[in-house]
Amino acid sequence: MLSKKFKILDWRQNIVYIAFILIFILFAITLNDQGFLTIENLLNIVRQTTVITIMAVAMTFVISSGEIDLSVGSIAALSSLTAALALQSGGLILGIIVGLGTGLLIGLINGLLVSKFLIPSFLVTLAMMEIGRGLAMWITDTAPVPILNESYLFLFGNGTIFGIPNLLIWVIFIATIGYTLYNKTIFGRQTLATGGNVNAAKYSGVKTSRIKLLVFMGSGMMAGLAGMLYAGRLQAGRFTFGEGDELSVIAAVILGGTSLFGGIGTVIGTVIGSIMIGTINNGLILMGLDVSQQMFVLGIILILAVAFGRKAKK
Amino acid sequence: MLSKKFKILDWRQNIVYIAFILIFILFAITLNDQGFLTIENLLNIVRQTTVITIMAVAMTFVISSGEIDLSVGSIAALSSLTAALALQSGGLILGIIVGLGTGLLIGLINGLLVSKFLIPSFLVTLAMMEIGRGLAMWITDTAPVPILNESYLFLFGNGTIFGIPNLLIWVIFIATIGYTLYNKTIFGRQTLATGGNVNAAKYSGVKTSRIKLLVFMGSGMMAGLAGMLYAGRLQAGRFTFGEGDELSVIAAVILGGTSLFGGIGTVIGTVIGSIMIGTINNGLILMGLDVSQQMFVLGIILILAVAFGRKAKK
Amino acid sequence: MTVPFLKMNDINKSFGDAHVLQGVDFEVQQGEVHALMGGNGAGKTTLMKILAGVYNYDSGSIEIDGEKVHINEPKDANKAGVSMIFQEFSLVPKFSVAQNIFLNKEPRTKLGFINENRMMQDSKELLEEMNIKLSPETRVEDLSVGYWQMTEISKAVSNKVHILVMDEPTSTLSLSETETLFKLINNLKEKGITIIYISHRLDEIFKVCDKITVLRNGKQVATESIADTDLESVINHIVGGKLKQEFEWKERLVDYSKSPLIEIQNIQTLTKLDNVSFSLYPGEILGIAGLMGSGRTEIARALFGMDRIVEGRIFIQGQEELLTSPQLAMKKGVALVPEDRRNQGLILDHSVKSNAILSILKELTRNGIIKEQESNKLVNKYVEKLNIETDHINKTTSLLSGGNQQKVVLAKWLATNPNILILDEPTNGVDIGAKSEIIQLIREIADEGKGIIIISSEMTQLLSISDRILIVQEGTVVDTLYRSNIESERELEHAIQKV
Amino acid sequence: ETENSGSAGGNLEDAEIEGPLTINPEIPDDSDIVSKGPHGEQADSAHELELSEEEIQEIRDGEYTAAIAMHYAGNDWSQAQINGLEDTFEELGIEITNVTDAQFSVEKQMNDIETILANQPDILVSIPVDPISTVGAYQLALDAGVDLIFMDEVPEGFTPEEDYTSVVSADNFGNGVVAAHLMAEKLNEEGDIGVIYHDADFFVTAQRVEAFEQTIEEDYPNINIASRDGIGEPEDGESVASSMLTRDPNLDGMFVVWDVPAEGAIAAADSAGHDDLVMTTIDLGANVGLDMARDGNIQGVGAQLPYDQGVAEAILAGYEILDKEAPPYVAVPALDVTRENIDESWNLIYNENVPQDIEDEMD
Ligand SMILES: Nc1ncnc2c1ncn2[C@@H]1O[C@H](COP(=O)(O)OP(=O)(O)OP(=O)(O)O)[C@@H](O)[C@H]1O
Ligand SMILES: Nc1ncnc2c1ncn2[C@@H]1O[C@H](COP(=O)(O)OP(=O)(O)OP(=O)(O)O)[C@@H](O)[C@H]1O
Ligand SMILES: [Mg+2]
Ligand SMILES: [Mg+2]
Repeated sequence: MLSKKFKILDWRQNIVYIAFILIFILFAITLNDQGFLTIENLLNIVRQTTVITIMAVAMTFVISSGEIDLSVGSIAALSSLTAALALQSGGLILGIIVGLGTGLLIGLINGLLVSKFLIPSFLVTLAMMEIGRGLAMWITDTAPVPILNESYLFLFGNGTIFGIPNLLIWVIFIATIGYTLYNKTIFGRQTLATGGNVNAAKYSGVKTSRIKLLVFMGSGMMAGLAGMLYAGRLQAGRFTFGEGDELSVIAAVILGGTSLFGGIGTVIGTVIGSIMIGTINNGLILMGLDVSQQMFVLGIILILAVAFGRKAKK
Repeated sequence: MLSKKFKILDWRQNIVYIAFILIFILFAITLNDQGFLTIENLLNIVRQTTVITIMAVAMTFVISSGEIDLSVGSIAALSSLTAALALQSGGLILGIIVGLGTGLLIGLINGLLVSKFLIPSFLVTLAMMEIGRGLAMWITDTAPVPILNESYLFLFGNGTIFGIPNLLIWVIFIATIGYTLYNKTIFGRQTLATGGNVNAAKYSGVKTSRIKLLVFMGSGMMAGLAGMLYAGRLQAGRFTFGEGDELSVIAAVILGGTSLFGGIGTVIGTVIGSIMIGTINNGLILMGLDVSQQMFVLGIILILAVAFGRKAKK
Repeated sequence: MTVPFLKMNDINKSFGDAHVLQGVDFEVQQGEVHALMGGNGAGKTTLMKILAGVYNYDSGSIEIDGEKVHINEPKDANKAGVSMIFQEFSLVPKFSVAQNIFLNKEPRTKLGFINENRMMQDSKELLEEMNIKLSPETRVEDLSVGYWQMTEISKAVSNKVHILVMDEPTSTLSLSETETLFKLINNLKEKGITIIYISHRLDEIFKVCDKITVLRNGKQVATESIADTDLESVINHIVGGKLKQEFEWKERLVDYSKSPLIEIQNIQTLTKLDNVSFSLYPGEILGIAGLMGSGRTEIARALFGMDRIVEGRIFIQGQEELLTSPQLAMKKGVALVPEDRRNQGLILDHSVKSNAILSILKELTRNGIIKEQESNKLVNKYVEKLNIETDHINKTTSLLSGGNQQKVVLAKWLATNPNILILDEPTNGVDIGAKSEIIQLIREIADEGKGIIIISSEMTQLLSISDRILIVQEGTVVDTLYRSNIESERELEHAIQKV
Repeated sequence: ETENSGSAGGNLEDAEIEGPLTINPEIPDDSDIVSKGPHGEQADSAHELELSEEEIQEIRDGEYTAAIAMHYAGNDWSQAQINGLEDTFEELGIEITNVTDAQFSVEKQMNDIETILANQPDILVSIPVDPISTVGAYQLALDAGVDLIFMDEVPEGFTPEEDYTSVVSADNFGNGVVAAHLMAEKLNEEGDIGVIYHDADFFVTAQRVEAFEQTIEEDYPNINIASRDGIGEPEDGESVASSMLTRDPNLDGMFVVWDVPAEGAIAAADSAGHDDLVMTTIDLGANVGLDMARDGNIQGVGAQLPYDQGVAEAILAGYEILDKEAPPYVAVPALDVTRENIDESWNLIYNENVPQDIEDEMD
């Protein structure tokens, strides 16, 4: 039984890579005429998955610590607006500070409520999801705020450096930091210990409530960055950004091989998980399917990918 | 440390009752002029929370067994349509069978994928959420299907018996069955055991994978019923029904005092949790708040209710 | 007399209404191995957890090396040089052995990153030094309780400490590992480290300890030098009187001409077992002895339908049976008390009652509804019979003391009234008084014509209860000894260890 | 069957061209179009658009491609519009590469358009989720050399001719006016009414409510708007209407901003026992039609004509291909629907016969 369990975990650590490669090859063959393999389209996939990937990297820490953050989509919306408003009045630097700061602040509140008041994070962040979205609607009365600042649009939008889209650079940057923190530092280790067995971590002197505070702050800040990237790409802040993202983000994390019950995870898996979902979405649109068909096929592929991986490993 | 944990569990078992009573009193006083306390309005609250409550009762079993079901909202949508279509072609009995059967079937598939293929339920049911919604959009090409069958509308819609709305009877019926199953039967005990420690449950002769199969079937069937109630109330099947309900349902369960990690739970708490959220929503609309303000205040009240309860118990 | 190195004065602690520690005074000299003894629920673990910063006392004071210390959190204890091997384990299951050993004290590279290589290297050395054959990369959740315990010990030992608390470190270890641990204890003692040693195995106390303090019902009742006391007086202090039952072996009559209750022929599993054959006769108590990792637990698991049997046959009362699941095994009258109470035996978040009736829900049901009255009666009966110390039967089992948790597991399986009862380390953590009663109880069950298989790492226990003993090595039965032919513990040890 | 229904299913090369292509000539042309274009333009009537047989042939020979990027495709309005587009494009021999549905999400619309561009269509017909946050997306399409035709709304800063061919709009303001007049008529021009508006910065729905309220206030002094509540999503219709009726049990009428939330409002009126509450709304969904046929709460509907809006857009695509001068702002008039004209209206709106259910209820 134990050894079986071990195999399953093992499988879950790897299946996402196999599944991703299979799906990619499948699309490359069937959708060649639809331009799937063009550089332009591959960059589309990267651009379209950037925000989810970035939030998912931070969410990997939250979930590894045994918690969950449902407020990320709302934070992204709110940050997109606060950043856009700050840009208008104070320029680039202020915009960046306010955008990230909004996320950080909400993350801090989430973290305090979870770690000091011991309220289950599902409730805290669900409530914060409502609060954040409510605030985002409120501050401009649901009106979008256009962004005209060229440097901002370059940095967080569709700018490129040596032909490489800045969004790609952002993903690589955040994923690298995330990977390093997760795998190479004490913080990562303690995050996993907190999620793996909170009592054991405490007995070993890990400040588990500080760890929880930090993971929520990280998640909030990355959601803030995600909102700024939304705003950069769409040249406006808007209260609807990121609606439903919480589920996509968590799906990417779980698909990547992180356990929803904490204690075990992988940042690279998360990144691949996110890009895989984005690739499927892209391929299905290219195929010319209706939204209904896209949803149906996406669901089937997700299940098949995971179920198949299981068989293959057996 | 352990004793702290004990208190938290204890607190979480009761807080929802206290919070509900406080909020109810608060609204009764401040919204008296807006008709909060009228029978009509109280019945409104019941009617508006019926579907969430029914799904949440079934979800209590799923979560108690250590799993999660994100597909309930989609199942409700799909069942509303299959039931409406079956009503048109085969009358009341067929409509009921098909509506419940749709839910049961999807629940069965969820359950098999989780218990036999050992795919994490978060992924399975997220994929099924897509599949179900996609199918619901597909079968009638997003067109709603009107329901004309009078007996159906009486049973699942706005009918009353001796002045008692049938929806209220449905809630009481399902909650009673749920409560009895959960607290008084082998199935309930084994569900909790499975979620509490799957290994120990197996060593005790509990067929944990059958339990998981059954809880998903139950959740699917109740989601099917929920879809039929949506359809009865709005006199049509529609693919948009139940969008986002998965989070409301899980929120009701967690708010009620069930642990997201399984093994501990309460059906009555779930019912109160659901009605509490409905009451807050109702009160905030009666107050005449904007949608944005409603969201904001709902979030704040949820956090305060739980945080306050914690202080009170300390 | 020198000033004590550790002084705990007038410690009081209550959990709700239960006054668990009532003015306990506890003094330990530097460099001594001090045994802390007492019945299940006496308060040993609670007292030590206060020292380790896990619990806070209600009143009292602690002095270390003549200075008053305030220990509110585990990290205060670390600072004061106190480290503890926890009875309920403080390991992260998904971490490797090395990651657990070095949790929160990971070696770092110059850049501040975790130095995995050094961590592995250090762990390997540490394990070798302690003579533990275990790869540091293994994930802890894949280990049996014995290795789990060894990891826990390595972790505590690797801390730079002045006081090391060991809460039942040997409860899941067999002889050779226990001996390794004793060597280690002597090494530490030479280095001047003070050790507080909790155990229910009295023979160990006399082997390694210098002094002994006994708690009874939350009060300190005796502190004596080992040299000045003897077994009988220690038992006296612990149980507050004489033992009702003795541990002596009593010859029992087993009719080996009857057809066996269960007959195992050449079974093989994917886990470890290879060509295992033996029979169990009505009324027989069959012991299984072997080293840690020899495959004793695997035999039990195979008979209980937990592991798939790939070859071989099993006959129960002459009928061939395929035991593919615990439910089937239970239907055929087989019950298993598993070795790991926390992972396999109990649902820790559930009450004593819920746990105790989990395996017999069917018998307690009328018209599909569980009969609460009858359940309560049954559970209360076992609480009394096994002397389970709990405020009430609805107390969450995680709040019971370790030994009392073990008794709940026993109660749960005794309640099923099985024909073939398999016990894997059944008295793990159970105090001396209860242990003797349990042995008596097992004898009574066997006397009814039922069959018992008992796996135990405690030689004394095996010898005192078994009619026959199987010797297991590397997944197969290498010898079968009749108890009446075994002269001494030494002889049995020899049989286990010979290659 | 109307003459513009296209030669569905036939082989394009051989299909007969049956006369010039216009929108359904039976659509009444007498009502004034009240709405103004994005740059304050006067509207041209969609009736004025026409492609001759020769022009159609020329377009067919060019083997052009087009894509449709909707803001949302999950309602009758969108489906009818897509149908109009698809039928007409088929007639014109224009192949449709993609039809996307942004599900009201600007970020998804951006993704959709990016993905569409991978297929390099000649024409993009689209309705922006929001005119401000989609500027970047449409700019990408412009940069890729795709010709743009809009429905209802134009991205901020886009100018006709330079950036896009034309925008075809329903007369949203006109629809609000129609709903107000119908309400007044059924209430005999007096009483208390409630308004359920869309609590979001959304041009189309805001115009309707504005038109409705302005018409009531200016033309009917004895009708009092006693209660106003907003919905965030169509699913909120029931709970918001219930609360409104709880707070204000004496309402005589209720205007709901579109048909889906109106269905919820019907259920609310039903459970509150308000059988005689007069409701008007915008757009003739199947369930609203059914309620009207039954002589339920819904007494009148101001309806858009989405099918022919689609036809008009496709014709404008032809204009662009032919380099024919196109009017920058084209409007399709509002239609007032009551129980009496439900059959004909359905035909005009959806280019289909009224569903059997509704037919049955009428008898
Ligand atoms: N967190 C807690 N809450 C309530 N009661 C507790 C808690 N921890 C321990 N107890 C109770 O305190 C008493 C002493 O427990 P403790 O674990 O100290 O006993 P022990 O001497 O270590 O016993 P054992 O030999 O069985 O390990 C027991 O009756 C136990 O039920
Ligand atoms: N040295 C080791 N390294 C890694 N895993 C091990 C090691 N020894 C045992 N295990 C694993 O632990 C599990 C069971 O342990 P073990 O073989 O010790 O049972 P056992 O023979 O019953 O032991 P015991 O004699 O303690 O009851 C098996 O899954 C086995 O693979
Ligand atoms: Mg203890
Ligand atoms: Mg063992």
